[in-house]
Amino acid sequence: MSPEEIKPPEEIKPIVEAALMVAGEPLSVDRLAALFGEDDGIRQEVEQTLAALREDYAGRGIELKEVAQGFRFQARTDFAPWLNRLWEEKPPRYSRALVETLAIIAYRQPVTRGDIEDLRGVALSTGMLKTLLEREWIRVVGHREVPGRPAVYATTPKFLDYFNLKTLSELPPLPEMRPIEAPEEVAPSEPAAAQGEMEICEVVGQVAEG
Amino acid sequence: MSPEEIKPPEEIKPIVEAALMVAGEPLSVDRLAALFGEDDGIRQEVEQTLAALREDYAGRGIELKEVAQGFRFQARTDFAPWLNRLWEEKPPRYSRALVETLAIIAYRQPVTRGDIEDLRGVALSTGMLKTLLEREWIRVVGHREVPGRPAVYATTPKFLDYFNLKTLSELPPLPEMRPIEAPEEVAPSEPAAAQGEMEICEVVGQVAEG
Amino acid sequence: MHSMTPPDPLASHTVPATTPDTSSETSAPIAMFRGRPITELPHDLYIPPDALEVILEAFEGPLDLLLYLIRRHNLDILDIPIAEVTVQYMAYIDLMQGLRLDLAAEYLVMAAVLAEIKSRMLLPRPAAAAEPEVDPRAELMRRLQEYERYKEAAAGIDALPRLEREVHPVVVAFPARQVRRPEPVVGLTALGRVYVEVLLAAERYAHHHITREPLSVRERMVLVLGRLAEAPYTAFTQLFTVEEGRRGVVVAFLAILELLRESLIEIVQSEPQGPIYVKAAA
Repeated sequence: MSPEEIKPPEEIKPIVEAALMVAGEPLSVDRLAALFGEDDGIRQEVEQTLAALREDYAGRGIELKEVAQGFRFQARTDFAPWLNRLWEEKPPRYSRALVETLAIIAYRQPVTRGDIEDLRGVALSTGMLKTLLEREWIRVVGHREVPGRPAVYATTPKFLDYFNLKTLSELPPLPEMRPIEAPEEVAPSEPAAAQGEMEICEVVGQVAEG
Repeated sequence: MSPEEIKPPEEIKPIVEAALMVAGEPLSVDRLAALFGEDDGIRQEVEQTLAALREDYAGRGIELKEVAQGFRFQARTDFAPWLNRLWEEKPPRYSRALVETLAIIAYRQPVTRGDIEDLRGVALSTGMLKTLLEREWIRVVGHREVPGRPAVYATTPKFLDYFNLKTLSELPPLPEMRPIEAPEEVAPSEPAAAQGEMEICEVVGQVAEG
Repeated sequence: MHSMTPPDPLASHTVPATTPDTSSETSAPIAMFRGRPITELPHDLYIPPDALEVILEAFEGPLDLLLYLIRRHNLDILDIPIAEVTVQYMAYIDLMQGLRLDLAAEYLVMAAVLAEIKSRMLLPRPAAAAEPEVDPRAELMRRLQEYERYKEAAAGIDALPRLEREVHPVVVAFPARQVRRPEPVVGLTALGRVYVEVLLAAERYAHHHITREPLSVRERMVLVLGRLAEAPYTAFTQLFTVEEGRRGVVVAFLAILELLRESLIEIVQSEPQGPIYVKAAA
């Protein structure tokens, strides 16, 4: 059976219908007519067929629409809430390296890229900070006055919101590692506080002089 | 309007119809049911709806077809001569070696590369299995416990979808093997042999000259 | 290809071909080359060498070539005249080698197999042994038959309606489609756990002590930097909030010192005893 053989209108309708359904793009009357050869009358037949198809699909799940490039079938927009579920994805997971980077920024902010790399012992891949910046969980809060003037990162209020925190001090307390230095015992005992204050005054003096 | 609100069967039909048409891949009953929430009865409703849709489209340009991964609407295959005019590109052709390899995997699965090579009497070219794996027509389903632990291959649901099949049992039956009878007396028809030899010698002569 | 017509190695690619007609080997073209029909390989018709190459390359291996020879001469696959087939097979091998085709080693292995079968069949059978001897051709015939089954099965698969050729799935537009790509999730407890693990690893491998300032100091450091971003030149005293009490002031002061130590801020005093200003490191 060669494509040239059939012409009668009662035959082109299912083919026009199928063509509109499988083309993946809008089809003009000319392109539809071209499926059936060079006959002059075919354009008019195609137009009649399009009108008939539009009626056939009234009240169904899809409708025939004319857009700039021609005709296409499209799903009714009021079905969007259901149809969008077809493409719902499971949320992906961040890499271990990214979570580590975020944890370091959260607990040690403000930090530079170099600080993070020193701590993790490996270079940060380029996209890592970018991902966190795009998510608006971290931001650049300044630059350190050392050669290269590296950017200094800190977390954002949006980060706090995501984790449902009011302040950074609500971050989970770190389990005690083994004590590193003796002065960990800065308990809220008054003498100690007084001592701290003393020290600070001294430092202020130094700063003022410097 | 939340997706959970509607349930009655007269409502899910246009949505199921639209979903099948926009998904771009076959949809299982489970995936269709998931569009409407977790209700237990919904699977049955979806199945009834699919049957109704199949009837609705009888005699139209497209039909509802069940393949391995679920249901899809597709143009009637007898319209292919016209529909192929929509695209300038010719459909891809696959080499005989590739189709033979695919056939051996389909009918004898699970098989190793060695099994295929034994059967065809020739080594598989390196890219062959890779091409089939990349098309996701075959996959590695295990390893045979022999030296070298060769990979064992089987076909995928995607292979069935591509060839418009629901299950492997819909493949054309494998031709029967005629039993090899007891050895008969060898009666070489001398003239035929002589003739064959002559013919080929002639061709060789021509090629050498040409 | 399901019928009993001889399978044609050219049928499914490279050269449009019709099945060679084994009954009358004269007129049926087996291939078209540059618009000219090519009839049977042998005989007297001149075959352009490159066309011959295409034909020879069309064989999928020694079994395929043997099957072709058997079918072309209407021979019984279960009773192969080995002598005859071997001669023809060798002629094709010579042809392929003459054309310097990339001849798979399997072709030569098959030649040796054929020669061996031939010699075994020529040996006189021991009259004493009454029990029927195994046909030396049995294994080859089994392999040929087996291969032919799958060759036909492949043709069957090739003939199935398939996507991209006869089967066109419906894809209608869905203008209201929204791509909702959920962001990756991170758990709060994971954050602390991961940080401690990083610290432990750093201690173990880097041999340098990680001091842990109270979080409130670090948080204040960020606050100060934020203030300086808004007002780049801020009076030192404005960085303290008396309402926070003594502890708050201490935290603020420690934060400023730490910022200074980390070269994040500069402290400026233009004249002795004059007001002290803090600015972000330029």
